[in-house]
Amino acid sequence: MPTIRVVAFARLREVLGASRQIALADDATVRDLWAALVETEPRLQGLESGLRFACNERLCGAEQRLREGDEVALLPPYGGG
Amino acid sequence: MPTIRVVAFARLREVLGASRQIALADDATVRDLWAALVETEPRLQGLESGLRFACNERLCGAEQRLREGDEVALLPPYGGG
Amino acid sequence: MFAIVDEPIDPRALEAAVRTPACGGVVSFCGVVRESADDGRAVIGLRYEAHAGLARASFVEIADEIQATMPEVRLAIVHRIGELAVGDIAVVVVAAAPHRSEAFTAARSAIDALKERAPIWKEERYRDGARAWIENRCGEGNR
Amino acid sequence: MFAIVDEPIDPRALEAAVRTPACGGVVSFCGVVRESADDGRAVIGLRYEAHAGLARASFVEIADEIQATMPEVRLAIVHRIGELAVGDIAVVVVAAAPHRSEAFTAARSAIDALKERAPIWKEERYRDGARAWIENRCGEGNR
Repeated sequence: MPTIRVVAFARLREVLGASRQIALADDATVRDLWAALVETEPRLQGLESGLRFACNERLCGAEQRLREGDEVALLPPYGGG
Repeated sequence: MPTIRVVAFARLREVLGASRQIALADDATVRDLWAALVETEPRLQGLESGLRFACNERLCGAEQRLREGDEVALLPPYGGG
Repeated sequence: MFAIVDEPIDPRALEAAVRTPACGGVVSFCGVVRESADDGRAVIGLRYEAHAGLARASFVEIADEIQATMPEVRLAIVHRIGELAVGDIAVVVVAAAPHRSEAFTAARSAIDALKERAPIWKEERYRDGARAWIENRCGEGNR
Repeated sequence: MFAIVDEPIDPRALEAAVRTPACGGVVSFCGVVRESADDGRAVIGLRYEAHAGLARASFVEIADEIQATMPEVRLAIVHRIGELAVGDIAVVVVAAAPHRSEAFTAARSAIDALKERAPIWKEERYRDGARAWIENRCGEGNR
């Protein structure tokens, strides 16, 4: 059961806080992580559109497998500039 | 015989100086002024290409008629910026 | 020259950092907090958040891509985060090049790419007390 | 905001002069004296001359034309004359607008028009002691 650190931004931070730990099944992917978060926080449901992920400071796809100690960033649609 | 003030820039200023007076025939045009200047200063001969004129701080054509006290500016091709 | 900062940005310092004696044209873009939102609502300020590491990496990547086609261009990209008031500078892009055409093209490309690719978020705060997260519209290169 | 000056230009002062709280994008172009001529010769400096009255009038006209199509754009155009050294700023154009697209377009149009239409002359001075009057090539919008 790897423990993953989740960091969230903007709208998602308002729901999840800036950062939290979550324990996942072995071989869990980023998609599984998101599903687990939505289960805990139903308010995340509508916030999937345009969402991007990064693992350990690199953008990654939802199929990325996670390991103990990974840090996953949840990146809602950008608004910089 | 109107007296015209001529102001010159860049290459033309090197030949004519910054400013000079010239007396022309009644009804003389800017073209006549230029011809008179070339007659006095043959080094002007090659410097006609791209030349523009202004009379009393407004761009004008070579057919513009000149009157006593007019100031004609001789504007070689621009190089600003 | 590529940074996320939480203090006011000095565009002149960035210009000095990118310019060399070979540069004949320097184009600076400053994105500034304006008093009204796109829907016309009165704005009193913004708050920006960023994933600092990824955002900085995206700036470097954007500059690398631009320099791949215009090797003589030099770039600086800095975005401010935190609370900003109307009139504050949120982002500065500076492009310096031997000729003006490359400098204009590079500065424009860099800010367009930043809006699309930099993990930065903007919350608008309105005079009526409301606030909202504003997303950059995709492919909206002409705003 | 439209001037021929014989002292260093302060781009920040021009930006402050054109900006309003409605402006979200400010684009500044600085034309700078560079160390080498287009033919590669080493340049030690430039001397600019202008017909000050006509040049200033051309700046106003250029801005009027741009504002005819983009009424929200605000512009400043200032050119320096006299002796300039490598690295000195010769010309500054600032365009401020609600959105960046107009600001970029206006700044670029203004400097292109200035090169074509402003009665200003440039003498390059080379390291070998030679000097030459340099003409802007016509229609050369991409340098």
